[in-house]
Amino acid sequence: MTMLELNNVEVTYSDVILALKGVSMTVRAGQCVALLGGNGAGKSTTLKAISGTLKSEDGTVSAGSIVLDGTPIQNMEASEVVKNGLIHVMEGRRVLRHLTSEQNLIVGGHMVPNSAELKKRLDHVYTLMPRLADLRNRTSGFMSGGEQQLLLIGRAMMASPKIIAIDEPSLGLAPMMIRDVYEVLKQLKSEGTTFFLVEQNSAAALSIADYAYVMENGRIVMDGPADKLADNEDIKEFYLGVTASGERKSYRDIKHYRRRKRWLG
Amino acid sequence: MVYFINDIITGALIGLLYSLVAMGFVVIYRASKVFNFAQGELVIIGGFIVWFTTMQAGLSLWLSIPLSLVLAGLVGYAIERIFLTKLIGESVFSMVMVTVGLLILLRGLVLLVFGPAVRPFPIIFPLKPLFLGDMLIPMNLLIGGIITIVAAVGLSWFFNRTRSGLRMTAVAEDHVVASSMGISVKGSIAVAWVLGAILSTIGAMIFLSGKSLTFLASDIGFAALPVALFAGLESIGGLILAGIIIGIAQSLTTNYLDPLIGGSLGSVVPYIIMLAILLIRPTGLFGWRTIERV
Amino acid sequence: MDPSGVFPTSYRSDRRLIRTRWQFLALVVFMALLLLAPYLVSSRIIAILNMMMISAVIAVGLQICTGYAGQINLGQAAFMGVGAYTASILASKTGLTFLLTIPLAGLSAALFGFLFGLTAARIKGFYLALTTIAAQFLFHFAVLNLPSTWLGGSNGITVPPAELFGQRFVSESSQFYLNFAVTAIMVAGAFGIVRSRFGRAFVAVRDDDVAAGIMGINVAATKANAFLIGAFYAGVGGALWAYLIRFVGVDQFTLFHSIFFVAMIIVGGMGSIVGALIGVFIIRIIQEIIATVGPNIADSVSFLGGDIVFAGMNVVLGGVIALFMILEPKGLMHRWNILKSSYRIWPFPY
Amino acid sequence: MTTNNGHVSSPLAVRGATLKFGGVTALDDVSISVADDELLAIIGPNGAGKTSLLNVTAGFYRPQKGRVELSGQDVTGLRVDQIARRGLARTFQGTHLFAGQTVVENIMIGRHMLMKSNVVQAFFQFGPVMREESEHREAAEEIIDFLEIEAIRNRPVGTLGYGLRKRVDLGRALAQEPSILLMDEPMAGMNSEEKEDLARFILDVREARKIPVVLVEHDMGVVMDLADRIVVLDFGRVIAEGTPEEIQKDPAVIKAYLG
Amino acid sequence: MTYQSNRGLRGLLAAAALAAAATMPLKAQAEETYNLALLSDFSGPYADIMPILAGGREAVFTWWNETRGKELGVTLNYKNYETRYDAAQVASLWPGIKSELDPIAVVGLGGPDVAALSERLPEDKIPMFMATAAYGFAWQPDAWIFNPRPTYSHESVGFLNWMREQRGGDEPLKVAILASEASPAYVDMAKGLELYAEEHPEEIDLVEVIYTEVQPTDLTGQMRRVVRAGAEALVIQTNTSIVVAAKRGLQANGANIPIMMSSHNGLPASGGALGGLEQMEGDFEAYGMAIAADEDTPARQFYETLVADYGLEAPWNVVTAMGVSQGLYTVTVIDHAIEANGAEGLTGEMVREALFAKPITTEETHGFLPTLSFTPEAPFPLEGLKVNVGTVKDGKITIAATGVDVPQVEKW
Repeated sequence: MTMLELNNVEVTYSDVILALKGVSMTVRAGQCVALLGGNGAGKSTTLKAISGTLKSEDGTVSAGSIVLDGTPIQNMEASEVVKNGLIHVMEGRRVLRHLTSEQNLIVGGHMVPNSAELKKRLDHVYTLMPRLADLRNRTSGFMSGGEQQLLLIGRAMMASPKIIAIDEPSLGLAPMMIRDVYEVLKQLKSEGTTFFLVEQNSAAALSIADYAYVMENGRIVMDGPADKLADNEDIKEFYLGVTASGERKSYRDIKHYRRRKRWLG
Repeated sequence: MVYFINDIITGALIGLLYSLVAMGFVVIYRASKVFNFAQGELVIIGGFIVWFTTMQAGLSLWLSIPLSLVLAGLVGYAIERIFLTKLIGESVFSMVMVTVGLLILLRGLVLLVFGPAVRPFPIIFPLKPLFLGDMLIPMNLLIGGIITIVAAVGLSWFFNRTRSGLRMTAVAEDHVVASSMGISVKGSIAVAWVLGAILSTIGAMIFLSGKSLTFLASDIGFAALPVALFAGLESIGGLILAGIIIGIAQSLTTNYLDPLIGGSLGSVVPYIIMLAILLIRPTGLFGWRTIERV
Repeated sequence: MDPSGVFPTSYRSDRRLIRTRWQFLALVVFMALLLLAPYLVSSRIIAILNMMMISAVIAVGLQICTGYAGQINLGQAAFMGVGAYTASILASKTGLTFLLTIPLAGLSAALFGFLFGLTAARIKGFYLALTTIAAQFLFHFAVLNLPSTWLGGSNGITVPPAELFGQRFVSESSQFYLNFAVTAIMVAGAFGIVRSRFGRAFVAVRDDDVAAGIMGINVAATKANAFLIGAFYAGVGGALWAYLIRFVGVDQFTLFHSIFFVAMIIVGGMGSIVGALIGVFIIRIIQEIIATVGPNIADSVSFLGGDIVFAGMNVVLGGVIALFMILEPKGLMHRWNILKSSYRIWPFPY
Repeated sequence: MTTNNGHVSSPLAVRGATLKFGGVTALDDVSISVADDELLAIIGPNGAGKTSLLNVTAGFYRPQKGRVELSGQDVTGLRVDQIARRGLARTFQGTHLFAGQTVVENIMIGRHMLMKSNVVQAFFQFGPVMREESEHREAAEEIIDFLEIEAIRNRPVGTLGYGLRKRVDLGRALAQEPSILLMDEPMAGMNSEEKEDLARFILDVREARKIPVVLVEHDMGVVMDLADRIVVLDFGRVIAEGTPEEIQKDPAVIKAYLG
Repeated sequence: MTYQSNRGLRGLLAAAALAAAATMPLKAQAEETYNLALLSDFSGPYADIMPILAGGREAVFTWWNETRGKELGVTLNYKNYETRYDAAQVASLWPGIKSELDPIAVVGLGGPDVAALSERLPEDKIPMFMATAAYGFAWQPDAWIFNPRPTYSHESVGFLNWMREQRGGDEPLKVAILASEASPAYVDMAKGLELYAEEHPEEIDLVEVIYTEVQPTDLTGQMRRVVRAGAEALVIQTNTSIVVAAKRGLQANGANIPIMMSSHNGLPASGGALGGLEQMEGDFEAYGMAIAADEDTPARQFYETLVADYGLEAPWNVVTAMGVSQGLYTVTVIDHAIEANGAEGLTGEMVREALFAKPITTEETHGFLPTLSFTPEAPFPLEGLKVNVGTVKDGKITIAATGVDVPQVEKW
């Protein structure tokens, strides 16, 4: 069953700058789909186009369609998109800084019909991430980066969405913390949550993803099952930082003006 | 001595009236991060609605007061729909600036619809003051003070404890984050303006009961401003304390210092206190501290 | 973005404001037309231009403080008042020439502005914006309550006309040249400031004061400086006002005037000197239209009642400002820049 | 260089810094010192106090105890900009660039504190100002050349991709002509290609400008390859210090961080 | 548009157009035409009274053109200019007024007109005639701006002396003032009275000077101080809102100290704002101009003439009286100037000289104003000053006294 589908999506900023140039992709229910690519490739723009938060940057979906579980959602208000079951965890760890950790979670569950259900979901978050339970009364602005990232995932869980679109969950996290975060994501995936994962840390992303797309310059340039991509030479070199022989080379040995992108021809 | 205490009590009650008007600022700020410069204009619009339903339409108070509050809410809603909805997603700065335009526009509208004449305002609270021995306490201010305290307690419970309140708080923290969580920024701001307009109308009733109404009454907005800043723009409960302190200071200045200097120090004293407190605590007594992550 | 074919060949030319021959020609024609205006148009238009130029000086100052340095300032009329009072007192009591009173008026306003700017070291955001309202009230209180021999109290101060080499600036056209000269210097100076290290520091503080600090920019001092410069402009404008009206009273500098200055830079666009000038032009033109057309409409449709016509005019004025915010929150300059860049990259939208 | 208390002064030294806020001890008696022309990496789990240490060093926070010295000069308690003027530059986690300004303008802001002209000169735009602008513009262009960002010189930074923004951030810090450079997670959010580029630039900076660098970074590959020395923080305390080889083998580090 | 059908509207428009067409050539036929610039505030703080005031003065000009003007062969043209009560607007309008209209006199309205033009009129040699009382700060010799009434302080002093006489006894009258710093004009009113009381302690004992806001929150406490000080009169020359607040404050204290008001915030206005004139029973208004009481006075008769024959629509009240007075003394001065200089070649300077040359008698102004003898020493007559006192008796405005002498007041 198709959960999310993008057909030939174009995004324009300020009516002038074309940022996405015909992007198509599919996310099936229960899958984790990763979107990889360099910085400025258009990954975040894609995510914002899906979640409806483009508007705040003067951007619009100028062509194509985005369908979420049968509902077209292109250019829909962000809050409506959430009501249709997609929640967007933004990059930059934007917690509600002046609220406590638990208040953040409660706001996340603001659409929950009754308090018993709210309690249930809170418990679910706390069993999955016991650390948040310990910190429930801490002002979230004073928590560490890793804790904030967990809080954001917990906050998304509170809405029990059909699909979580998550942007750079590993950004600025220590290796152990990245592992913790991905453990939580894996756990959620095994519970049946669909993920749309935008990630710079390709190794981590490919470890959980079923399928992946690679983006360059506002276009999809490559896609395939995650394990296949992980074996691709170019992916290895540009995203995983290993040479064809599978060994990592030292940053001290890097030379300039050496590379060119083969797939762009 | 009795008179001195009386001056303190009256001052505190006037301060609570400022708190109530300031609550309009804070509610709108608290739920949308927009500082509404046209708050004083909301007070006179509320006042004119009350005047219209009572003096013009001739309804009894029991009918006209709830009706006025409903109408005021509608006006607040309409303002939000016409002027602010389209700006959601723009910077908060733009939204604040639109309230500057609104200030001029609403003044014009009030003149257009109701004319510039001075109108008698209905007597909503008994004119006869409460006598406590030698002390006398104006009824409108007394009842107003009670309403203010009840409203403050209720609203701070609402914002800090209820889910709807937290939802609005989330909007004030960050519009984009809030909408990414499925919170309707539009809805939250609409509720804020409805609440703000209703509070302003209650403020107008207390302020103007038995007095007269012109667009000069919008000055109360700027009189209440120091109270809002003194308390901190996010704090509803803090308004009570801030209002009482500023009200007493103003009353004592007006009654004991002004006659000595032959001027009106009382009218600037709130601003001086506000400046002093802000230099010590830059976000007011109870405002959110800025949490900066570098 | 430059039009194609224009390539700067040195850093100095890259800094230039005027980059093409057409721009240069347009500016020359514009300035020449302005200079000849007293011979070309009626004295009523000259009077309007006088008022516009004075407002322009003040609005440009506000633009530097608010648009560039990001410090919302609702006390600009008070700063203007300080300048007007300084010039009036110096001119009427010491007989100093306007060549000195105008800069001194600027300096005294700058000092007053700087005092409020200093609070920026601690107070930030809306809190700071709203404390500038206090400037307005304190100014009003001080003028009325200080001994009337100092600031004239409720009496106001009468100002002798500006005079140079026996030539008294009393006619509209002579005042026009005085205002024109001062305004030209002030606007040119504003371009200088915003393109200098100070302008960059203002923008840095506005956009990100954390990063500005690490760049070695003293954030608090920069904010205070922004107020200082903004108030200096207001003070100079106030001095011009004093020489134009030749009578200053405290009720000429109210919060409402401050709000209108803010409205001017909103309409024109934040963070652009030209935007401030456009804003002044639009708001003043609307006010003049109200004053000119209003009585005629009121006369010809007297059954409507004059008050309704005029109340309607206020609605128009407020409505224009609100509409600008809604339709073009970044101001007219922004719309113009978008137009320009889309024209230059047409037909390819990227 | 020696200080008055006798020991050799380093470009940057933090001595016994302790920082607490809201009941949390972010730094607990932390001391580090950087040698001339050294690349010191600081690693540790999130919340270990790495960023706090940078903030104490740069003057954003004032430590409750301890001192910060730049080339032997005590700068504890000075304002951020005062410390910057004493030669400390810093790049940010995420970017704190001026998004609406072009690349050139951003780098020119970095030159601000090196420029001398006053407001009056700026107002009248006469002689010295113009000359100064041109001189500093030339210095800025050199940095642009060095970082290979000529093509985007006049683009607003907000329209640039993350990798380029990081490069502009570095350029802006270099424009300050610092005597020590702090970098807060420069590699975060980069793909390996961009990481390689930036690593190259960091090495070039050290080679060409001989500036000591303090690097806070999570990417172990980058840290192990570039650092001369590594300090490991956990719970606000230094738990290990040494060469990359030593650190990689340290059991305490493996337990707390590498896992 | 509830009171007129659409058709009626169109009819009116047509009628207006016809009327305009009809009057044009008529004006052109007159032998000599002079222009008057009328400054108005239809959109500022005085928008509420402006239509009535404007109606009053315009009716007088129409009346004059059709009576005296015809005899003298002179027509007075007038044009309203909107100042928004803003000095900047006046300043930008003035050069246009001068060049387009070349007026022989300006009919002014308020403070901004004075501020913007006080230094220009002497240069341009055009006098300005105001409607209101004067201010202490305008009390300069060699004026070009004139008031038919002395300062507000003169008016209150005159009233207070009358009140002291009414009361009898030798003790000074205990008086309180309610002023406001919202406008420098309000401060000026208080300062004049303060100085007089200081210099005449045997007449006036100023027990309280209270400053408040233009729309006070509550004056109960302040009024108690006034009551405790034993004040016998309360002077409020500021605005209606303050009168209402003070009245409520007095009522709360169970006191009934008579309030003295001026023309712009007088009995009808304040009574209206309180919700009924009967609440103002025993309060006073006092000013140097006819009281618009429901009594048969010469002024009232003239008003009726204007209503009947010259298209005046305004009701009989103090604002109309102000407009009519202003119109009347303006045309009388011009009349005098024509008498002295002939109908041709009249200038603003001649008009001003005519003002000093000959008193304007109370007959000439149909009893609206006392006989006015202007001198170059002040912008208002210093000799023979009189005030009229109105009061509310049995819920109706009645004249309590006419022609009350104003004592000598020193400049402050």
